[in-house]
Amino acid sequence: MAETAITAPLDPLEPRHLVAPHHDDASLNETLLAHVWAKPGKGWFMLFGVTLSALGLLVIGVTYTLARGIGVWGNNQPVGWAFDIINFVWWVGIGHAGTLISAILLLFQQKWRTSINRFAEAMTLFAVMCAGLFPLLHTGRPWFAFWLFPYPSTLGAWPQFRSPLVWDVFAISTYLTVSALFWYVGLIPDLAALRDSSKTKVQRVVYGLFSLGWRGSGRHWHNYKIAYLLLAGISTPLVVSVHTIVSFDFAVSLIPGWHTTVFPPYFVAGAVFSGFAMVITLIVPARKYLGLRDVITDRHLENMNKVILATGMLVSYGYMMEHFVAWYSQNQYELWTFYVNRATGPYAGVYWLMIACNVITPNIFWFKKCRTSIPIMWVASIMVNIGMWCERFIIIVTSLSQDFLPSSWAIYTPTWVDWCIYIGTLGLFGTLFLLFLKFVPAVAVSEVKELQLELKHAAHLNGHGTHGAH
Amino acid sequence: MNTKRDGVPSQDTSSFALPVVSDRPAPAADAVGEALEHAAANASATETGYGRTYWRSLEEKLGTPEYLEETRPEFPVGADLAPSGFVRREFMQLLGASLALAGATACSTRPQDERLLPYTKTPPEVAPGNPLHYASGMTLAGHTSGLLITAREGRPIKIEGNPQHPVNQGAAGVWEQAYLLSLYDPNRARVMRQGKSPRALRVLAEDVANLVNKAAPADGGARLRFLTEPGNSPMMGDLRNRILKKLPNARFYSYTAMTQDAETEATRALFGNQPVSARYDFAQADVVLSLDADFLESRPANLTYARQFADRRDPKNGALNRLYAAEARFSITGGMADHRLRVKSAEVLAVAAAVAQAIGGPAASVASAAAGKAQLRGTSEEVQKANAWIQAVVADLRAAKPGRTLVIAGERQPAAVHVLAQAINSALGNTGTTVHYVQAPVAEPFGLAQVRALVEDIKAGRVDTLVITAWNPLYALPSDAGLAELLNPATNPDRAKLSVLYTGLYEDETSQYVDWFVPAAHPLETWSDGRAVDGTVSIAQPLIQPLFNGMPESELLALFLTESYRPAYQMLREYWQGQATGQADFESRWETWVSEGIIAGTASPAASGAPDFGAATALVSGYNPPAAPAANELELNFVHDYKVFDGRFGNSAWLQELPDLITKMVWDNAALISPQTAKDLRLEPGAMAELSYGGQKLSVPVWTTPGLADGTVTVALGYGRNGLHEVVAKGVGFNANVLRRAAAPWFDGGATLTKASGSYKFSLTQTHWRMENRPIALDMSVSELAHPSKETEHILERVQGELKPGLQDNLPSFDYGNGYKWGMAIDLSRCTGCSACVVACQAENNIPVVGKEQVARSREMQWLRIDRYFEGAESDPKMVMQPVMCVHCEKAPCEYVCPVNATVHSDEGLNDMVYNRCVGTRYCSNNCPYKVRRFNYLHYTSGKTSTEKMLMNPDVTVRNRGVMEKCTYCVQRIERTRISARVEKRLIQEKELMTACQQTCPTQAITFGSLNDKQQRVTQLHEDERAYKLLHELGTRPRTAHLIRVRNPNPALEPAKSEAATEGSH
Amino acid sequence: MEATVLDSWVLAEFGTPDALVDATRQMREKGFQGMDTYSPYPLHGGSEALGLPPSRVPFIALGGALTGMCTALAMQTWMNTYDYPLNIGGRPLLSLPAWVPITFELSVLFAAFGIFFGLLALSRLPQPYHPVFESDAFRSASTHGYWLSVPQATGQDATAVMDQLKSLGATQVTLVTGEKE
Amino acid sequence: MSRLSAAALLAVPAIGIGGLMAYVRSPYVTNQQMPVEQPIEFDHRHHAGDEQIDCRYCHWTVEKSPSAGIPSTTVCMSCHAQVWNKSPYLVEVRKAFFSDQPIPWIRVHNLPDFVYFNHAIHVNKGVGCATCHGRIDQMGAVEQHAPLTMSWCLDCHRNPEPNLRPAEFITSMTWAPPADKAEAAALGQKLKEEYDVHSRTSCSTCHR
Repeated sequence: MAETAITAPLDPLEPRHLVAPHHDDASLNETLLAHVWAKPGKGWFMLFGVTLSALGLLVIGVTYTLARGIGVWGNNQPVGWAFDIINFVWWVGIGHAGTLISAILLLFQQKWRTSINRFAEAMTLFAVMCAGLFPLLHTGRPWFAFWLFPYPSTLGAWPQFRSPLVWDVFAISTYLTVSALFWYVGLIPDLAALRDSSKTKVQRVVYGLFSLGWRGSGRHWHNYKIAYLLLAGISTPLVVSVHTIVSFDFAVSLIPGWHTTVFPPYFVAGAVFSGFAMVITLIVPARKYLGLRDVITDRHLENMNKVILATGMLVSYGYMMEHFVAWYSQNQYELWTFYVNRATGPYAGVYWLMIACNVITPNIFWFKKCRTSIPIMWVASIMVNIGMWCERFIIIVTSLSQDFLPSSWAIYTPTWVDWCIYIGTLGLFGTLFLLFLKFVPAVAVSEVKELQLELKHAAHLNGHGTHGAH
Repeated sequence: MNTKRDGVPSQDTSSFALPVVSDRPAPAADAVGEALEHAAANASATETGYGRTYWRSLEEKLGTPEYLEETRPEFPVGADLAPSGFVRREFMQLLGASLALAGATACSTRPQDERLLPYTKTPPEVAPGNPLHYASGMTLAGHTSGLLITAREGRPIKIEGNPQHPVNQGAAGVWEQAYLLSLYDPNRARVMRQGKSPRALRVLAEDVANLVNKAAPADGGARLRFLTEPGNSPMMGDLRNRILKKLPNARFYSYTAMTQDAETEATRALFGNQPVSARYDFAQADVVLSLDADFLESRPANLTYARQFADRRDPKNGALNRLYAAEARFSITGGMADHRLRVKSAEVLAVAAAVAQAIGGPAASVASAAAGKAQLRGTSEEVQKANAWIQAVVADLRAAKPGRTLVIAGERQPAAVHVLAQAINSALGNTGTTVHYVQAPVAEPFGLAQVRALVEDIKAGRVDTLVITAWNPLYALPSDAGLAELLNPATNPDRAKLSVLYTGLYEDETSQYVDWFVPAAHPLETWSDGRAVDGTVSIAQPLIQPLFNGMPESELLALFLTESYRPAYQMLREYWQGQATGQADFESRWETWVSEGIIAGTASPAASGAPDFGAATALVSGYNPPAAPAANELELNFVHDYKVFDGRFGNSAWLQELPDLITKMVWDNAALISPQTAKDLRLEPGAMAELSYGGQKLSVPVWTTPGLADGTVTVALGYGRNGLHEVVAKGVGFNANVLRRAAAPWFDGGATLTKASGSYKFSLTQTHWRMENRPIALDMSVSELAHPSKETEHILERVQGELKPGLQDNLPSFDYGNGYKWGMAIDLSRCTGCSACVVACQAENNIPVVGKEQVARSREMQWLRIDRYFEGAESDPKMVMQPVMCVHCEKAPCEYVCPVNATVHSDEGLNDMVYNRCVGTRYCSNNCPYKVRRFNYLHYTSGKTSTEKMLMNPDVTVRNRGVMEKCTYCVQRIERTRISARVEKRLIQEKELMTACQQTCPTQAITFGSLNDKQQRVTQLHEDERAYKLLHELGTRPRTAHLIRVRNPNPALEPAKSEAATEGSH
Repeated sequence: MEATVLDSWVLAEFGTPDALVDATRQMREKGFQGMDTYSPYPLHGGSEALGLPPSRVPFIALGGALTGMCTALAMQTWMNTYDYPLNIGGRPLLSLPAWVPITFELSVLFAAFGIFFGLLALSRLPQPYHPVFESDAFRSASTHGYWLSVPQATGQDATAVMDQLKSLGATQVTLVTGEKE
Repeated sequence: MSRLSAAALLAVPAIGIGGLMAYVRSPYVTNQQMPVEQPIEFDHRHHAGDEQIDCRYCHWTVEKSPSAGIPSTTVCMSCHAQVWNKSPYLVEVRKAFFSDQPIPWIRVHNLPDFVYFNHAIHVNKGVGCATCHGRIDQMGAVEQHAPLTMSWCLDCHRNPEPNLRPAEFITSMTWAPPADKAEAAALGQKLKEEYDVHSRTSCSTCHR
């Protein structure tokens, strides 16, 4: 592509194009929907086999846990929570990036979000589904978990609304619902496009059903645009509130290492940090195999790396603040937790791995060469997610294993069921994601077309006149 | 009628528990009932006696081969049906009727028909639903402690100490609390057998009758020998004399693992072969020196001594006493000592001699005889420190007022040390004030000497019949006692000439080689009596009919009288009627004896004459001490286990899972060595090692405990059991008796400990023994408390200071002004760490046992734990014990995080744990700073046999899997007392309501009551200046106050003020 | 179902979005009412061309948010303070700070429901059948085509309207009739 | 069409949850109005109704124990040794007594095991038998009168006055509070003070 500078609005940070110029609506429609119609390749099936077997592990782990009880995990007396809540916070964190991209960047009029927002929202939904599994699974008696909801029971007893776990229930279900609505509203026009360009009767009926009879009418677009914008508008505070409430699970307690007031912002930053890393991890291979290189350009990846760098610094600030507050308070229990237990205690290895992944790795993105090199960015994104998992492990397990009374200190070791369920949720996420790639357009077709139009207008505005030059 | 029972005749109720203690007047007699009963009684009685016909039907059943091989042997018809009333106290149903979502319930929500089985003839004192309390007794190794047992619907569910018993005074030890487990144990023996084939009682009675009729005229029973437990029961003593009258040449030997050999040998020497025992009075003693004597915890008199000692540890009761202890291992008494000298067991004699020498008088002459027998070894610096210690002790003993000191020698020490101790006591004028010599409650000798004589008799072929009623001698005796070789046909060619009859609760190691095995009736299933350590006789009445058709020991021995059959109850009454000839109205006096549990005025009288030390010096000079251990050798110490005693409680799951009082280890024993010795031998804790001594080898894992004497290895007895059916005890720990030799049963030099391959995984409930200088279990000297240093003041501020509103406390206070305000106070000065409260709590609240593997994964379920911290240098630390249970915070951190209102604060300040509402998120346990909540990770209460279910307290829900549980201040007791008080429209009195842990505590360290009532002891303790709140600075406002442990150190021995706490790494 | 009332439209396809917007504006200026544009994405200036009033979705959203807030506060207060008041860790029965998170969540949830169901209600979706679907060419409206529909009384001659549309640059014009929605 | 489908979309969950809530309160779940067939057809109409035998003759521990107490066979025989002692209808009772077999009655009021209801405190505080067990004297086979759900217990614990009655009418089946509302309230208040009624709603009152 020729190096043409888009003059208006002149943005020094955007040297390259958002959408490859040689496309028009029809060809865009063709490329973007191609992977939906195309027969899944051998690679897709092979990958699907892997994720399905991992999903099998999840089914085994969950049934064994429900049959025998939480005792088959490694949880013990002081360490009541371990893999169950680590995975829950980790997955919810990953989920938040999707909402961030599609909602917050929409509000900031960031053009580059358009081609990756569907991708990210799908990731959100699947991540939150994986996360939603744990609040139910980690309870000792899941068959009575409906008591968490305020329904008028013959017991005359209600949930207790001062508990962060009830807040969690409301927050996660609200977040799941709003993300689903936001994603579905964005999907309706594309489903209509699929309905109209579907080949077989069955496809037509199914897509027709889900597109609710959308016919692209101007009157509908009139409400649609404002509705979509409003959904994005309320999703932004929602995503911040959901991870704040998830951080309240720890912040409202009095365990040293949990009740620091820096938790809400520190968790939200951590969520965005791991969310973007997961988007990078998924989008780099997906872009190549689905042929979406023209739409998800290098500039998108570079912008995302910049966001990872920024949120990485925030997370590092969080760590530094935790340690500073512990030192500043001179509280005996806090000092022991941060300076003795975490750094040199039984889980010191995980602590230093966390520091390596979350504090050092993002800083490689200061260099443009790293920011734009595909292999470096992919490996870095995986390390970031490993680091964030270790961070949740450190917060939850080390603080619980050694708190106030030394007599009740104990070591936590995971069991095979713990690992089965963790890998299982990765399998569940992978399976859902592959199905999404197969049956739903990975890129918001209508939005890209709209973007295409805007870019053309911008080109005409600054008088190039030559067709197709951007 | 669909519950057909195959013709069990109406039970002979004469041996059933008589109506004894009931605080209610008997309801109007059911006149009609009595008339009908009279008619039934006069019907042509079947053969009188212990359900004789019952045995016949059983005999046919026993004859069938399948009966034996049945893996889970069925037990007699009818015994498993709960006697009456309500059986619905099963487990909390998984899908309770309150489950709102009908979709998730089975199609029909009607619970399967639950049956109500009323009595046919209601015993007058039984009101189904209300408990009854019976006084009874437990005989352990020759001493009977008085019990008060609660029974519900005809079955005993909880044991407490008998408040009227002079030794118990209401308290009970760990073995009394776990006693019911052995009653309901499904592993108990059920089949009387001769060799391999089952037999009925009639056959045994005929065999014995033939033997006696043949032996009496021939040789007067010269070839008949009995090996019994020490006979502290007057009735059994009378029975023994009548058997000897019939068979004059028969011989009775008695043996039990807890032998007071040394003490009896010493008193016999001092009192001219008179059976005398020394009783001590700690209330008068200002200075106490313990020579390896664990008097606070080792039987038989520890309950009384602990109470007296603890009363002198309370600053409110005047000046504190001072305790010196010289011992090799770390014992409970060592933990309570102000100054503890780590010294090898063999060197205790040297310490005693040195003290005696310094005190002078009669002690000096005895000491001179002991000179050269033992001297302190170790580096010069250690010896110098020990001598300084001894000088300080002597100075302190002298400084105290005459008759206000006390020196005690331990049961593991040789007779010489006992003589020296008594000599020092008399030199200090203690006889009569702190030391009383009384006639021994158990007159005839018992111990290893007896067994040696029996083995000689058998070897010489003078015995053809041996009757064993002692507990499992083949396991409990030292390896070279020789009895095992004689009974084992493989090692004794003419074993066939000997016929052995053995009775016991379980098929154990001994029952493998016996000819006749008779399943014993549990002492709580039959009538008996017994003397306590101070001689007081208590009547032990049964609480339930025999569950596994066992036979009482008294009735077994009565067979040798070949008289007509008399049940145990009849024998007991006739004996005591014989004793009380002349006094009128035996019936009402019998009623009071049985209801109070003790026979007043039967305490042992004072011994005649004074101790004659001249004769005793011969004993001392005659003692040859064990060889001094060479450079690389260790001194091997055997000790009784704090939990399974000598192994007889091995099959009790509660005791196996009770954390060891010092090491906090469960389901195991180990070779305990000091950290320094471990470094010298390069052994890691948990490493397998080979302990060899006297030609025997035992592979045993090593564990290090701070405070043990260097150069010694200590192994607890009672483990490594492989009894035939004792499933719980099988394969737990390592059998120390293999190494033990009769010559030196308690300690000897010449043991070597070498590293073997492999390591061993121990399960501990507390893995970290240091407090990391956090203000948790406060422990300071009295002077320090009186005028605290700057640093102590800061600590006291953190745990007692007032929380300034707005700064540290921004929650409005809740008004508990009216009604009760439940609270508890735990006095750390009084708590010795004996853990009786932990077992009492487990018994009262249906707490499950989880097994070694789950405890290793830190999932033990006891609601109450005793945290044992060491302070100071790792080599010679001080120990402090702190019982921690739910402290029922007013600002409970666990309550605001529970999402379903499963843990809520009651209007009287109780933190209610609602098991049926709990969903199991476990956040409450995470947020509890005291970590006192326990979670049912798996279904620990599944797979209970019917007799184990009978043990459950029907007032407490049995928790299911996935439910959190914690100490509830025994809310079931509070509610039952409140309801009876409110029905009678009065307030709850302080005496009326005790929690299970408070009731059993020997030292009354735990107090419970309402803080709104100023007169109650708990309120006074809360206002005591020693009272502090655990983790007070977190603002949780606990309702349990701990009281600072005060020590009374000797200034001479007090180390420099700022003791540099050289914290070892751990 | 009562007698099916028939309804017919004139459909015109335009080459570029701008052409469609100009045509619509001009047709509206000529007095045509009830017209509708169809495009794969929202047209720049499309709403003004159709003369649509400002959308009512924001007000529905605000209503949803406020009802969410009130129901949340009422629910929590009634349940934990008045119906079954329980002393939870000595915290006040009415702990407003503790009610804040759920109040925020429910107001967002009800706002989202308001928006979603408001959008569907205002656009009278789901409406699987519309006469416009009769013409096959119209399929391109959801992918790359730009159409204008002008209501036409059934039976009358629509040639006048068709010619005007052609003059405004429609690439193809057709007439469709179907059941009145 | 769209209005219909939108309405259906919202109606389905509403009907589902509402139906469930109703079903859970129906007799199918609370086991009310379901006469239970006992091994011996003991007829309360005859004993309590016609013969006016006081409840406490058979349920004799109701005032001093958590359980009301099921009569032993001796109590039955206390009359039936003389009355109807030849009737074939009572063969089972006589057989039970002389073969020393308990009569396996079937439990009608079956509270879950984790609920510790105490008869003694209720009866002594003025809560009559009929209040919870209904008109036993009109029941051939005993059936459960009240739902016995937690909210039902809570209603009374929160406002006990209307359900109190003077002690002498505790076992009366026909007693009713005075018709006039003010007088009934006054009686309730008087009895509450007189019997020192202090009904708590803390959880450990019933769950231990």
